[in-house]
Amino acid sequence: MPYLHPEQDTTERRRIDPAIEMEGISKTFGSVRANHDIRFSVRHGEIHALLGENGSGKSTLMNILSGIYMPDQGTIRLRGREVVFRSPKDSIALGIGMVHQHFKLVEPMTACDNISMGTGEGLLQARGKAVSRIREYSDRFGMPIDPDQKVSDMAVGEKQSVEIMKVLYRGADILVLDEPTAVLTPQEIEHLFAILRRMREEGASIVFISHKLNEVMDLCDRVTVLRKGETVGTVDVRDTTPRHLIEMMVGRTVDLAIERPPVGDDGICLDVHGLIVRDVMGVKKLDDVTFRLSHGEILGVAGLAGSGQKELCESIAGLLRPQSGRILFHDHDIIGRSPREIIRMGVSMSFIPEDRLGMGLVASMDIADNIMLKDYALYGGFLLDRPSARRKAQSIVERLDISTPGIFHPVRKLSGGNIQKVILGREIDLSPKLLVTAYAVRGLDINSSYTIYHLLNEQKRKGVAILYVGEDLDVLLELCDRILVLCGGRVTGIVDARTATKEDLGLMMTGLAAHGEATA
Amino acid sequence: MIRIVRKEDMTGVRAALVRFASIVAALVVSMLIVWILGYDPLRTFGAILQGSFGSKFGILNTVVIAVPLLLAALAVSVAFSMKFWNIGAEGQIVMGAFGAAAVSMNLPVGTPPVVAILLSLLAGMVGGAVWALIPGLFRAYLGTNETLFTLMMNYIAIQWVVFLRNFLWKDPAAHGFPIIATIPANAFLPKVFGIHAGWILALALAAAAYFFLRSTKLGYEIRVVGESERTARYAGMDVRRVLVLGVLISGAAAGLAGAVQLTGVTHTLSESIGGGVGFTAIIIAWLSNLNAPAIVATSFLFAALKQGAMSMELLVGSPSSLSDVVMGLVLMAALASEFFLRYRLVREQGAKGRGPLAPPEAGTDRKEGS
Amino acid sequence: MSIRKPAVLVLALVLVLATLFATGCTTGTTTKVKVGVLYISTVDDGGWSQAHKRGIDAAVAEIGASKVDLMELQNIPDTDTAKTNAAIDQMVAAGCKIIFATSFGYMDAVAAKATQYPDVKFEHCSGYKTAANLDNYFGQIEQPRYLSGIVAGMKSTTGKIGFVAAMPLPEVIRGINAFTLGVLSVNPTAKVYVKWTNTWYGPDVEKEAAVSLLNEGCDVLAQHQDSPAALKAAEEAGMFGIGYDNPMGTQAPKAYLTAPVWNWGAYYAYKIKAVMNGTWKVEQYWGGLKEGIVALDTLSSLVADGTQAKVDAVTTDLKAQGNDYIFKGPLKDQTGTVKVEAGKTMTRDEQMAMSWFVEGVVGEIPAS
Amino acid sequence: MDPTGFAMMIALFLASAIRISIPLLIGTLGETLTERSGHLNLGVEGMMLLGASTGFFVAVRTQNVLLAMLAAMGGAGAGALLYALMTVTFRANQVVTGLALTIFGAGVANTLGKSVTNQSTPRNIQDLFALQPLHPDLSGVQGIPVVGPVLQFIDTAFLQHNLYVYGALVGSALLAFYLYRTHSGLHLRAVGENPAAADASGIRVVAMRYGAIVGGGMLCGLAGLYMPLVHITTWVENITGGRGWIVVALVIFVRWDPLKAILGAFLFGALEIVGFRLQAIPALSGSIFFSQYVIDMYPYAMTILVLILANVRRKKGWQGPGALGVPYFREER
Repeated sequence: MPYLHPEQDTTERRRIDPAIEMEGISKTFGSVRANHDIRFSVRHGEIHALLGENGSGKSTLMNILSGIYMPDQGTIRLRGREVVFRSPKDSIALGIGMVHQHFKLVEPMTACDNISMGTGEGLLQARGKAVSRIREYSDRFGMPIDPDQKVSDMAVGEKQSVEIMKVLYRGADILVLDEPTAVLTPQEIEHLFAILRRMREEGASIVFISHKLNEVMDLCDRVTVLRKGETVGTVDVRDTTPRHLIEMMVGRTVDLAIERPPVGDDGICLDVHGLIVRDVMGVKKLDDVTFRLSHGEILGVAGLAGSGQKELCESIAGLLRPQSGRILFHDHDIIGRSPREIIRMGVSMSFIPEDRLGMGLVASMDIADNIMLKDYALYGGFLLDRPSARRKAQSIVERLDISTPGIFHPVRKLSGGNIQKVILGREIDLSPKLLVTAYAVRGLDINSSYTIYHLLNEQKRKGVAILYVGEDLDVLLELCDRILVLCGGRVTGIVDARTATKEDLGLMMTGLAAHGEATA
Repeated sequence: MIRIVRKEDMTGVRAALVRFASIVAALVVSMLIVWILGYDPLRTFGAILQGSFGSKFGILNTVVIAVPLLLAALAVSVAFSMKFWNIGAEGQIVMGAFGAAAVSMNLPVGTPPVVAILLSLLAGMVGGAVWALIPGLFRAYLGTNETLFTLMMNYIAIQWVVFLRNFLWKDPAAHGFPIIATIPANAFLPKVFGIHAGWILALALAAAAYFFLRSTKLGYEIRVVGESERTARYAGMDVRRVLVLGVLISGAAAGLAGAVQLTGVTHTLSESIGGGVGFTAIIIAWLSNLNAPAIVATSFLFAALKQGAMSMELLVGSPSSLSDVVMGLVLMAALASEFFLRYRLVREQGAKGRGPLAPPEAGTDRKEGS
Repeated sequence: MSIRKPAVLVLALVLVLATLFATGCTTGTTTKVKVGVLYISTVDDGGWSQAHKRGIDAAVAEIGASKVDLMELQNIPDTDTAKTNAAIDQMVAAGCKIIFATSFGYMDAVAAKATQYPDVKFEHCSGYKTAANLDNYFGQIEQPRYLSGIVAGMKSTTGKIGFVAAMPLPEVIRGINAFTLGVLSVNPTAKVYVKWTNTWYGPDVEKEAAVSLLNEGCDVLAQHQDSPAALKAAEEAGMFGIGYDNPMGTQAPKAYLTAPVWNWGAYYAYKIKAVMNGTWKVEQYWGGLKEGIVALDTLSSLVADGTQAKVDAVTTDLKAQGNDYIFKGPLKDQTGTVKVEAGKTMTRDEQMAMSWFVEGVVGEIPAS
Repeated sequence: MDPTGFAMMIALFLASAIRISIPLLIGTLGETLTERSGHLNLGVEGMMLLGASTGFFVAVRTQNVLLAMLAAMGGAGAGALLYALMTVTFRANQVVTGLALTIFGAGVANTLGKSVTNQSTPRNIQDLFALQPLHPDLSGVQGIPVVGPVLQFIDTAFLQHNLYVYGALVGSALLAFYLYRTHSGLHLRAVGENPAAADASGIRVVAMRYGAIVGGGMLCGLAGLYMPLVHITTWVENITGGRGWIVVALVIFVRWDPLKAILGAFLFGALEIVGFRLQAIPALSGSIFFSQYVIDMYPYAMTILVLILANVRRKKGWQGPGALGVPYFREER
């Protein structure tokens, strides 16, 4: 059953129901509401962008569509028929193909094996047949794939081609691509778009998840924007502008009235110059990052998820070794020093990764044990100083108003906001000279957020230099003194937070505007 | 359709009840099997109880069996705390006994017992530690799979002692019988309350392990590494150093189990000195959630079962393999109970109020085009 | 929670009551004499332990099942001192007055426990240590082994006879020598090839040793092993074999010639009675064909013609002369050196410490 | 010893090594199948014993070899099913469950075995496995120089075997064929390498794992059955004698490949028995390095070497299935 026969009347199909209709979809993980009453619909033969900031619920929604998660509530209609997916198998059987952001490929196997996996009838693998079909699609869509090459030997772009081929091979006519361009070079992106347009011509429906507005504007027909797990709206690309989309994504500017003490004048704390970081695959994660941070200053870092924030934080904390560049802390290059040396020098990092507990906290331990995660090694002897950790824990719990049955409560069982308070409380308690904090208010309610802002300002007044990696542009604009914008590992601008606007930031974050234009 | 959902951890009484219920269920099933096999279940289980708790002898023997189990389970729990899957305790016990034997048999005649015992125990710890260190180093520096590595090391250790027994250390006084000579009496562990002093060591080690993991920096680091190596590095810990030290401690404790067994019970080295303790210890440590006080209790219960098995055979005449059946079922039930502590089964909710899975026509529809 | 609380409580209650009840039932007292027996393998192993079990059962039958309470523990490896100790402790705790330890390797453990429990009589099979309450006992199995050598020697056509041997102990060496002398008495040019398995009981290993002997050209196999594996290997190869411990004819009917067998019953009955009467003493019993503790199994139909007559004749001599008939000079070792001069016989101590092979044996005794 | 005689000794040794390698080979096939699905089942010894006892029990009772084999597969398969239930569904730790299965399996097997001790394999089954279907009549070529002895050598070493031996060899080929040439085999390998990817491709991960574990257990049962039914021809306690653990090593040693398993099992089998042959060579029998006790360490040492080399060389295929021992639950975050 070859996919999308040219002779099939695609216009006929477009007239009938939409390809996908998702209505009232809700999904909760523990206490996290990932999707709430989401409505999403895709027509036949269109490329539909799904836009939203990190954590807005895009991936969850698509995982529901591909059968990996089951929704708590809501209905899915496919080509007008209501369906329930119990596993990816069901979804695949109904013609949905998903290209995951993190490739779901079996590395030690060949392209052909990966592509034909899960398909085919009969007992035996008909390799010859599979190879010829792969060749056929390769030619048709201009995707050169060597069926006998092992995936582990492939470059990123090739792997993605294999993922797309997997979907085509299954005869899917609904294709979901989760941030497909994040890992590609500009040439590869152009190539990908050509393939997608070709597929649209043949009548496929494509859901294209991306942060990059220029790509969305360039490629897509319609856009649905999600924010904080809810649908903001769906618009036609022809009727909209990047600025409008950014507004939908980030929401209207809100006056938060966060206080902003003046910048201190105790000199430069951190001087980062020409920082380049590559991942194991050799892809540049940070590209020539240069900035300075003074004492008593809060430098915000804005950027879409995965723009290099994590690598920047980890480089400063000594967890990652940059390929080149300098990180001067008080005129000492800290590159090559161990994390512990850097901690001793007075650099504190509170990094809250997406899964919150992956790094920075020990989930199964209680608050007291987590409080001493960093400073336990700073005093002598081979025993832990439990009493002082307990005292600290108690005072942090009281000062930050952490709601917990007690300091011996495992942090795993705390709510997200309280978990963040524990981390930040610990980092501040170390009396750092430089505080690197990432996503410090993610998931926090308003009151808790203000507690955090207040704490940060308190540190700022003490002369602590603060690198504040954030998501909420309103907060960045009101809390920080300057904002550094990262896009794809490059600094696309460092702006004065007092004068910049959300739209400026949004454009820089999506790579649509460089610093000069944005402030113009 | 039934779905598995994680739930909040059960604690306290409820958790204990689930665990207890599962053990009871296993015992009931075991009784049933015993009955099917033609033995009187009440008498059989009565014999187990009587043998393990019914007399002073029984209790003493239970303790003697519990000592190596406890030591080895503590050893394993330290390694498991840092997610180092040391299933080589059996080999480390054997090498510990080997170290203790090597030292005690070569001490000058007339060495004071205190010195001889201490040196022997120390040598045992070194023997076990070295045996654990080999896979530990490979794991820390090369990332070699320690589960399989430590498993293989068991059999090399056992074969090594077989070799010693038949060749290098064969006792010339044994008329050709392949046996290693008894260690000198000055290295015998003294008896305290009718049981060799190993029980004091074991309890002390349990307290030490509890204290070590909770209150020392290294113990803390071990727990952090076990939770997440990333977090450990973030906190400035040297993960390799922690791994290597942790493995050394684990191996040393297992080696001590071997040394205690040699100087306290067998007084002669043979390859069966481990007697499967290293494997049982893994199960004990796991079922006790790596918690030292729980390990003390679980070890004692296992020992009682083992001890009871012998009296079951003696008094009822049922085969000793029957106790393995009971033991295996209890283990399986205990493992399964962990699941019910962490998850619950729910009827599918997602499908509420909606139609069934799209009928097959939906799929064939699409295929009609081909 | 999947299991309801009341159900749990009921189950728990049932269990506790049941076990209490059961415990109450089993703690009755008895006036029987309690006899402990330690076996190295299972009592149905077809070999050594089964022979002892046969003996014990015969003894119980003789004394009367109402007067003896058997406490048996099987599968106690004689290299596992911890388990051996625990087993003895257990038996003593259960009230055993006499304990038979039926393997050589138990010796040190039994000796230590004899000191610990002076009120219990210990009987150790095949060892040499004694104490006030520790006796050892054995039988002159070399006599039927000599006879089986005659059977083998007359049967072999290749002149190569294999011997699967457990361990290089005097007990085994003595048996191999006796067997070889028996072979040579009827077939002076034959050779006896020895393979060590270093285990008393290990069917797979025994079989491998047997197969390698068969591959080397042996057409009759004998064994000092406790399983019929070598016999079965001989049968598979279309050759012949001599068993040990028990009559093994049913195990390999196409290969079985005969076997030196143990009949411990009389001795066990005697010793148990001695404990009951208070007349138990250390005797270091070592009986032979005459006493009936050892015997040669009935010859099968596969033996060479004339074998029965020859065996019968020698049996008479053996009953009359005992081991002196076998180990009488001149005896040469493998190098041809005379070890026992003509006209002399070996003393019991010399026999007990025998550590050299007679001429005609091919194989080495590993150096200690 | 003359050259021909020596060659014959070698041939006979090879033949013996092949025979003793059969339970190792079949067990390795079973555990390979299991581990290919990503589950490390350390209960091989227990499953082999279960298969041996149930199979032999049925053989003695029914004199029917097919029923015996089915029973062996059923007995061991039931043990494997228990393991699968515990680890796949109940998410219990694989290592711990495997060890528990070893205890449980040995207990059940030895208890059941009580009822058939001292029984021999029924005569008809013994006769069946005495058949050497490939053994040619060489009487015509015996006199020819060179060719005669060479054919004789090949015949003695490789052609005088029974059905079980050839069955195991065919089984290896079939398993290799299954793994590398069928859809299902591809899916299984994918499940073992990357269950998330397999799941996303529409492969039923849980079903595949259950199938592979139970199928692997059934093969282990057949491996165990060889010992009482064919090799020793009677039941004795713990008849597999630790071969289950050698199997665990062997799977690593042959790098999860059913065809390499043939050579690996043969090598380990040869090591198991070479000591007896060396006793016949006085020059070697004195050296400790050729004593069976030292030789018995080699399989484990060689396996460790493979484990280390896998890391040094960083070759994917050397490290086993990517998800080996790693549990997979779709919705766990």
